[in-house]
Formats: sequence, C-alpha cells, structure tokens
Amino acid sequence: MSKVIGVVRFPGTNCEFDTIDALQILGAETKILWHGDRDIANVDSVIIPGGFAHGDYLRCGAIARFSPVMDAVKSFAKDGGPVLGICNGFQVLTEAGLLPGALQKNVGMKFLCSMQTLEFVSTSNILGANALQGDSLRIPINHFEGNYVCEERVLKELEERNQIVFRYAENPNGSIADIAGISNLEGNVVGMMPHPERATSPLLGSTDGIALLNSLVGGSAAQSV
Amino acid sequence: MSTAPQDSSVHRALGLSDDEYHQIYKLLERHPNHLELAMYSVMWSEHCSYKSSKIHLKRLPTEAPWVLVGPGENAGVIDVGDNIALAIRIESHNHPSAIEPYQGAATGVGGILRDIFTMGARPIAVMDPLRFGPLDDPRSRWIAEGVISGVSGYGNSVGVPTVGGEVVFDETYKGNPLVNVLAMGILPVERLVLGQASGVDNLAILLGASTGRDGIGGVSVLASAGFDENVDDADKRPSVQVGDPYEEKRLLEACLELLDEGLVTGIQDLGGAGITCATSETASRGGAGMDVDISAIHSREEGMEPFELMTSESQERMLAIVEPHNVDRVLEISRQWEVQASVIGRVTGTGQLTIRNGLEGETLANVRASTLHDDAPEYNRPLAPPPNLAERRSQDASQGPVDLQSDLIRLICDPSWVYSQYDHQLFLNTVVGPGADGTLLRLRDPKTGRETGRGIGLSTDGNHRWCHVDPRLGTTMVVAEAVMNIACVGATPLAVVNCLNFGNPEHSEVMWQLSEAVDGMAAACVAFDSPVVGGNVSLYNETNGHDIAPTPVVGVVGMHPNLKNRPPGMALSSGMALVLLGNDADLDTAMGGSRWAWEIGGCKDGRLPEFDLDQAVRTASFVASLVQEGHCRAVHDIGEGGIGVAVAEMAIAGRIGIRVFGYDDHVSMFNESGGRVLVGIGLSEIDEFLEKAESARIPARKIGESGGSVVQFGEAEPMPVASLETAARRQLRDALGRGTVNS
Amino acid sequence: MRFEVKVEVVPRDGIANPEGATIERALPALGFVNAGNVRVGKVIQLQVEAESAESAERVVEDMCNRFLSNPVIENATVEVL
Amino acid sequence: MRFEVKVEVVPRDGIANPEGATIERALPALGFVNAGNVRVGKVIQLQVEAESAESAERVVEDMCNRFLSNPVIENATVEVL
Ligand SMILES: Nc1ncnc2c1ncn2[C@@H]1O[C@H](COP(=O)(O)OP(=O)(O)O)[C@@H](O)[C@H]1O
Ligand SMILES: [Mg+2]
Repeated sequence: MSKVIGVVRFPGTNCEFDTIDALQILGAETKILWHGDRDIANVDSVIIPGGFAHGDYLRCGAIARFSPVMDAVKSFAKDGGPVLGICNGFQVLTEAGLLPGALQKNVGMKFLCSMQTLEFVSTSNILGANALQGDSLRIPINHFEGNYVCEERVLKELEERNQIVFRYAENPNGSIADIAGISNLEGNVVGMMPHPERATSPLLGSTDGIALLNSLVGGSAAQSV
Repeated sequence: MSTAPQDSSVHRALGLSDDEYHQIYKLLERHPNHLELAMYSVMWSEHCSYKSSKIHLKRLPTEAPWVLVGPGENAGVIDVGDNIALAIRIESHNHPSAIEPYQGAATGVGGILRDIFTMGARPIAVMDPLRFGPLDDPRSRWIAEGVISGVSGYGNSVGVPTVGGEVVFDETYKGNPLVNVLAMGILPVERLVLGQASGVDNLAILLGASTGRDGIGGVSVLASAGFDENVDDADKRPSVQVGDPYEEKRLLEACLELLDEGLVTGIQDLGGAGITCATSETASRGGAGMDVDISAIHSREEGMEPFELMTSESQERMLAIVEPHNVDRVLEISRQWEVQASVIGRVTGTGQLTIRNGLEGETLANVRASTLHDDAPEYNRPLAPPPNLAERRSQDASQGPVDLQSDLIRLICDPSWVYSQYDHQLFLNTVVGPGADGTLLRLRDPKTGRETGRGIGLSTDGNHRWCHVDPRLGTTMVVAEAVMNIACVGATPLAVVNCLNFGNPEHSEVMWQLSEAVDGMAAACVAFDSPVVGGNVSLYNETNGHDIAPTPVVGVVGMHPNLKNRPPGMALSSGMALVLLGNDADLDTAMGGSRWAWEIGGCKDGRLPEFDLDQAVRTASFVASLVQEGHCRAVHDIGEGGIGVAVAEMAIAGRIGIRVFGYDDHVSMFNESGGRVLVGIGLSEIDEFLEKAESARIPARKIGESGGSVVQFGEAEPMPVASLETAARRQLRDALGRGTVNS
Repeated sequence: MRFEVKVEVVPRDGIANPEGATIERALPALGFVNAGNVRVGKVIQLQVEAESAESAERVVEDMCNRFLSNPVIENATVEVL
Repeated sequence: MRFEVKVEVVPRDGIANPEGATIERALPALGFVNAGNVRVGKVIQLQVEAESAESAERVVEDMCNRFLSNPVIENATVEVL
C-alpha cells in the first residue's frame, strides 16, 4: 500500500501543490493538512512545505507555530512520526522547538533563488534511505531567511550526534558551519532550506530531489536510525 | 440654471478641463455635486480613460481565432488548446516607484496579479521590465535597489514566480524610472469570467483589504480641492500605498475558490479609481446599473468622506457580483481565508450608478454608469515630428573613441544579481528561467497538473535608443527582438501585450512618437501574426520638463509544440561552428541607436540599420524549429551590444573560448542590426546546416569556431573568458553594493 | 567622542502597516485579547564619533533623511543615549 | 485603562546582524565615515487594556517571551509609555 503523506497548508504557504505533484509522481498518496485542523490521523509522514506562512510577518514561522495543526504535528513527531520541513517548513520547525537554532536573514541581505550543491553529511535520518553519506546533490534554494544560527554548544552537539544532514558546498547565505539542513536527535524530524521538490524532473534541470522524497514515500521503516 | 459651474476652481483642481466639465453637465443635464465630480475626475483621468491614446491604439491588430478576450478587459485571454487558456497583461507603476521604490514596485506586482485572477486564471508568472537612471547616480541606485527588492518582496511572498524581465540603466530615466510588470495566468477555458455585473438584484461584494486613504484619486489635488477647508490636514493628504502580499495571497486563493465553485457571475479588481471604477465598469459592461451603499464599505480609518471611500486606491481588494442565494457561501469561503467581505451594492436595471448612505438611504450621487466609462473624452492631440529630425538623422553614430576590449567589458552585464532575488521556479514549470534569451515554461493542465508536452515561451523587450532614433522602425524591431528571444527557446509567437511609456502627451513630439510606435508595433504584429491582446499606456513620464526617450515595452507569448528536452541555451561547448543567421548591417547607418553609440561614442542620433521584417519572420520560425527538433547545440539572438556582446555571452555561459573570423572593428562588433541570431552547430554538420538555411531563404554563414579559453575577434587582442565573466558578474553587484541615498 | 545613538523608524500615520495588522489578528488565538493597534517599525542602534551630542544627533538625522528611512512613508526619531 | 506600550526587539550580542552589517558597509561611500557598530532590530508599538501600568507591562512581557521575540537570537525590552 502506498504511503500517505500529509502536507501542511497555512495561509501563505505556496509550495504545497509543488510538493504534492512531486510526491504523487513517486506514487505517494497525499493529503492537505489545513492549519486550523487538529487532527492529522492516518498519515504516515508529514511535510511542512515552503512558502510564507502568515506572510512571514514578525518572524518566519512565528505565527504558524501557534496553528492548531502544529500541536498535532508535535505529538506526531514525539511518537516518532517522520516530519520534514522544507524552507519555510524548516523555519516553522525551529520556531516550534522541534529543531534547535534559528534561521535569520541571509548575510547578503538579499533573497536568493539559485541552484546549490549540497553534501549529504548524515544519512541516519528519514531522508537517508536511498543515499550514501558524502553524496553530492544539486538542489535549488529559495529564501531570504536561510542563515542558520545556533549557540556554540548546540553546534557541537549537532556535529557530535550526527544531526547535520546537509552542508552547502559554497555557502550562499552565511549559515553557521555551512549548514543547509539538520535533524533532531532521533532523526525523524528534518529541516532543510533547499527545495527537493524543485529537483524532480530533467526538464527542471535536476532530479536529485527524488531520492530524498522517495525515502519518505517508499522508505523502509521511517526511523532508520 | 447656468451651464457654468459656480466655482471653476473645483473641477480644475481635480484635473478636469472646462470643456470636460461642460460635457459632464450635458450628460447629467445638471451640475454635478462634489462626489460626482470626484468620480468623473478619476474615471476621466488619462490613466483610466486613455483619452490621449485611444485614437491611436485603435490601429493595433487585436484579432485572431485563438483570441478569447482582447484589449478592454482586465487581461487578454488566448486559447492554447487542450481546453486551456492563458490570461496575460502588462502594466506600469512608474510614478509611485519614483517616490517609494519598494512599495511602488510591490503594489505594481499586486495590481497586475489581480488583473489576472480577475479573469478566473491562476497567475503563474511575472516578468519585470525595469528601467532606471544611471548607476553612478546614488538616487537612481536607491530607486533600482528599492524596486528590485519590492518585486522580490511582494512577488516571492504572494507566491508567483518572476521568470524574466529586463534591467536597463540610462540617463533618460533619471528621476523617472520605468517599472513595468507583466503577469500571466492559466485557466480551464470554461472558468473564464468577465468583469460584468448583470442580473437585477444580484449583490456586489467587496472582498479583501479595508479601504483607507491610500492614494486618494491617485490625484494629489483631490484632497485639497475645496472639499475640506482644512487643506493642511496631514491625514487627508493622499498617502503612498503599502502592499500586503499576504493579504493578496489569501484574496487570490479565496477568489479562485469562489470561481471554482461557480459562485460569482462577474468579478473585477480594484485598481486606479477604486470602487468608482469597479462599480461603474462592471455595471456598464453588463448593461446594468448599481446601487452602492457607502456605509457598508469596510474602512481602515475613521471619518472617511464619501469621495474618499469612492476613489481610494487601497490595495488588495476585489468586487464580486454574486446571486443572492450564493452570498452565504461566498462569505464562508472568505472567512476561511481570513478575507474580509462586505455586501456593498446591488445590481439594478436602471443603468444608473447610485451612491447611497445605506442601501435604502440618502442618495449621494446618481449618474449613468456608462457615462463614467464609455463617454470619457477622446482627444486627437496635435502631433509633429521634432523639427530637427532630418538633421538628427544625418549624424554619423559611429564616431568616438574606440577601445574594443574595454568597450566590450562595459557593454556586458550579467543581470543575475537581479533575478537571483526572485523566486523563479515556483510551480515547477520553469524549464528556461531568467538569464537566457526567452523564458520557457511547461504548459500543464490547470485542473489536473498533467503535462501537455508543450511549453509557453515568454519575453519582454523594449529599446529606448532605437525608439528615440526612429520610433516606428524601433518599435517594429523591439517586437521582432522579443519574438526572436522566444524562438531561441523553441516557441513561435501567439500574442503581444504592450506598455507604452512616453512623455507628456501635450508635447506634439511625444504624440508623434506614440503614433509612430503604434504603427511600428502594428506592422510587426501583423507580420508575426500575433495580435495585441492587452496593454497599458503610461504618459507624463518627464522630469523637469524633459520627456523620457520613447519606451514602448512589449511582452510576447508563444508556443513550443513539443517540449521533450531542455532547449540548448546559449552556452558554447568545444568543437562548435558558430553560424550567423541574418544580414550584416550596411556600415553607414549601422551604429544608429546602438548602446555603443549612446554610451561610448556619445551620439544618440543617426539612422537605424536597415531591417527586413519578412526575413526576421522567416528567421524566427526557422530558429524555433531548429530548437524544437534539437538541430543545434547552442543558440542566442543578437541584441544590445551586437555580435560582440552576444559572442561574449555565449562564451561566458559555456566557459569556453571562441575564435571569430573578422568582426574586429567597433562597427561590425557592436552594431545592433536586427533580426540576427547566432547558432552553434557541430563542426561536421555545417554544410548540411547552411543548405537548410538557404532553402529557408535565410542568409547564413560560419563566422567562428569554439575552443580554448579566450575570445578573439579577428586580429583584435584576445580576451580570457574568465575575465569577461568576472567583469559581467561584477557590474551590478559592485554598482548597487556601493550604497544609495533617497535625495 | 563616541556616542551611542538610537533611531526609530515607524510607518507614518495613515500608512498601512500589514505586519502590525497581521500580528494583531494573531494575538487573540494566543490568549491576548486586550491588545490592539499594533504597528511595527525598525530600531537602529549605532555609534557615532562626534564633537558633541548635538553634532552626533545632526549627523544621524541627516543619515535618516537620506538613507535610513523614506520620509514619504516613515517617521524617524533620533535619540542620543 | 489603555496603555501605550513599546517593545524593542534587538539581536542578541554575539549573534551576527546582517542588516546592520549591510548598512555599515554602505555608510562610508555615502560620506558617513564616523559611524559604526550598527545593529538593526524591530520596534513594536501596541495598546493594551490593563488595570495598571505594571500589569500592562507584565502582559506584554509575556507576549514577548512567547511570541514577539525569539530568545535564541533576540533580546526584548518592554516600556510602558
Ligand atoms: N529585471 C529582471 N527580472 C528578471 N529577469 C531579468 C531581469 N532583467 C533581465 N532578466 C533576465 O536576464 C536575461 C537577459 O536579459 P536581456 O539582456 O534583457 O535579454 P535579451 O537581450 O535577450 O532580451 C533574460 O532571461 C531576462 O529575462
Ligand atoms: Mg536575447
């Protein structure tokens, strides 16, 4: 049976249908999770897609984290359910406390939309089922606030516990330690700034996102830690 | 009663002439009251009524079997098969951007998007042709940086990708930037709705942001026109509009949901002239009337006067015409999207637009709806070519100091600093994004998302230098350039939209430029079989009495019939023969209107190189089919900066050198003779290729071979590709990173 | 001398402030029902080398008008700390 | 009673402030050579209905901790006007 992936939609989210399109091509069933809903039963994993939830006003993700659906996502994550935050979704996950650190404005003070080369640093998480550590991926970024910051102590922990999932080959935004994506300790919650759904067709210039999404769709047991 | 108003200063302050006042008097058969006068003044303004340009715009071709909606509606709509239609429109936001660049550009994007979803289409692409004063002027840099941030801030957040545009810097735009924005949307043909109010007793619902005192009348005079003694009251001064992309996003989703459920019979965005325009236009298009209840309008500020509510240009609002039994559902969907909605009017059979305080309350204004809209004056303003035209044309534009290397470096500029600030990939359609000749989007079914196996080509182009030298031929060449750009990504043209940016129409030379440009555009549109389906006219672009150089900007949309692979792009790779399609210019006139002549040689006049429109038509279709069939390895049309710049761009894109045979003097290197394309072919395929071109009756010859790491024109000094690349990259980054000031 | 200067840039009255409005709409859901009229602006802290507090203030005011704010939509206030 | 409250949210020490750094880089070219150490934050003005100035302050402080600022990167100060 195909996996059911819930895709969260806040007002202002804009990558939900792109994410759904990419997942459906890979054979997943998808379900929109409206921000006002408290119930996310019957999904195998959750994606918080990119966009500008609540206009990104105040801070990216600051208002979204109070949406009713986020309570459900938190308990889903606590029970080990796979949760992926892409771009704005990553920002929401840090604001919600599901991932450490914060994302602030790019050092260049400009929005950046461009193709990036990423190193797959740790595969012991929900995205790693089809990859090898050290793989190089071409996946685009699209953000103003993608500059990951955290305390020294947290960074050390992330490094020691294998929670850095992706690093940029050439740091585009000033992120500490070139971080492009991280996971929680258990590996079932991942946040990444690059957009894997934008790298799923040869016509779009890269297919490197497929392996990542596929590990959610067909992925063996989600907690591959 | 006398036909003269009691106080002529009032209508004059509102920008209405005595004749126009008299015309209103005749239409009403009485004197208008203040509110009515305010409504006429905004609706009869140049911006809303096109009173100076209408007479000329009629000469543009507007029909073709695939045109579903032509000019006159909020956006043009064309049928692209498979039951899919495209809505497309371009608009200017020049003056607001000169005062508050970020918000001016942001609200420009917001406004054009509403024109698109008003038609029932989901906006899927924005393009932003931009023109600023010179980069060494700190205020022009302030405007440029603000405008680009505004397009980025609003467009990205509202969730529509900006997939291309232009960025031009020139003295002529100092103080008066041109911020044009094009948007395109996609819809299932049956969802097409028009901005019409019909069905007596249907209700008009105002959706979206609350109404404030933003840009009252868009005419600063309004608030101080004797409506209020207290002219200095700062609160009454028209204020700059601030865009709210988040409001627009929710409004967009709510409107599309209303349309999907078939809950509206007509819908219209609120732009210039606000509620006055939306109510009168919907009513008069639907042959109906409307009662408007001013007390029902959700407003942002206390104590707004009726004329303020009726003419405010607050952003992010729409007017939907709804049958009474659907109102509850409409309000429910609005609530779900946190969009405010108020029933503010009722369709009547009277043909009158009646403004009341309470639906059954006191009448504040009462005029025939169609008089605001259809009876606006139409002027045939005097036009005349500049008196010194012959002398201007006799100048030799090839004179000046020449240094091929540094000239080339000055002319190459990589715009990625601009477009990397724009989300250009959202919706997963962008096969060729900004940074190429044309943009190419996958065409997918708007209902199912399924690929059609076809693509949509888009390009926007303008060229004030060519149009200054010769507005008619220059405009023809601009259209041809746009068509050539989409040919380079495999698309053939279907339709054109245009934004006519000109100076003061009260100057006879400006009217002549406009008239010439229209004729030049018409000629090209006929030749390319691409009607004009929409546009916008922006006049009074002048600073201290100096008109800008005439700048018609066009957007061309076309079709790629079988999109299986990505087009080859402009990048050279090793072992290619470089073939030039098209003629070399006649050396005498070659440099007229070129960037080299303007910016390096210092001559803005002369003549344009000869241009063979029929040959350009053949070349464009030849190039499009080469790309579609994969019969070339690189392709790039020749535009600004001529062969020199085009070759350098191909080398930079491929990070490989090239040896060009000849073209080692500034005239052959930098002239901008139109209709030419460079094609990269495998060395062994060259003979076959030249034969193919010959049988298509297109001049073609091999002018170079790729390889190595330098670019070399004939006997000129070779230039390392790497240093050209660095120079191109640095232009904008260095200039705009230097700081800006707003005064 | 070195002065610590603070600049506040806030939207002018009558100018829409979408960010403030959005925050305001979000407050009730967090249990803050008695708050309203939210406006968001920028605060800029900087150090200036100047002869006197007055001259520091003048320099920063000039900076505000030409660079840090756009008087068309914003009001700026300068405070030497 | 209705209180006017001002909140300042500024980047924490030790956290880089790209916005301030960008302004700082541009200053010299515009002729401002004697300024430095620029930090940019947010100012949020709002009105609160409360019994007393102290209780207004407490409400807004709570708002800051839970919502208006992100303690990972920002410090907030509340002032009842
Ligand atoms: N303001 C802009 N916004 C988005 N894309 C832009 C902008 N300016 C230039 N571009 C993109 O850069 C590329 C080159 O632009 P241009 O030199 O004007 O092309 P051409 O000369 O072929 O018309 C195009 O793909 C264009 O869409
Ligand atoms: Mg081109």
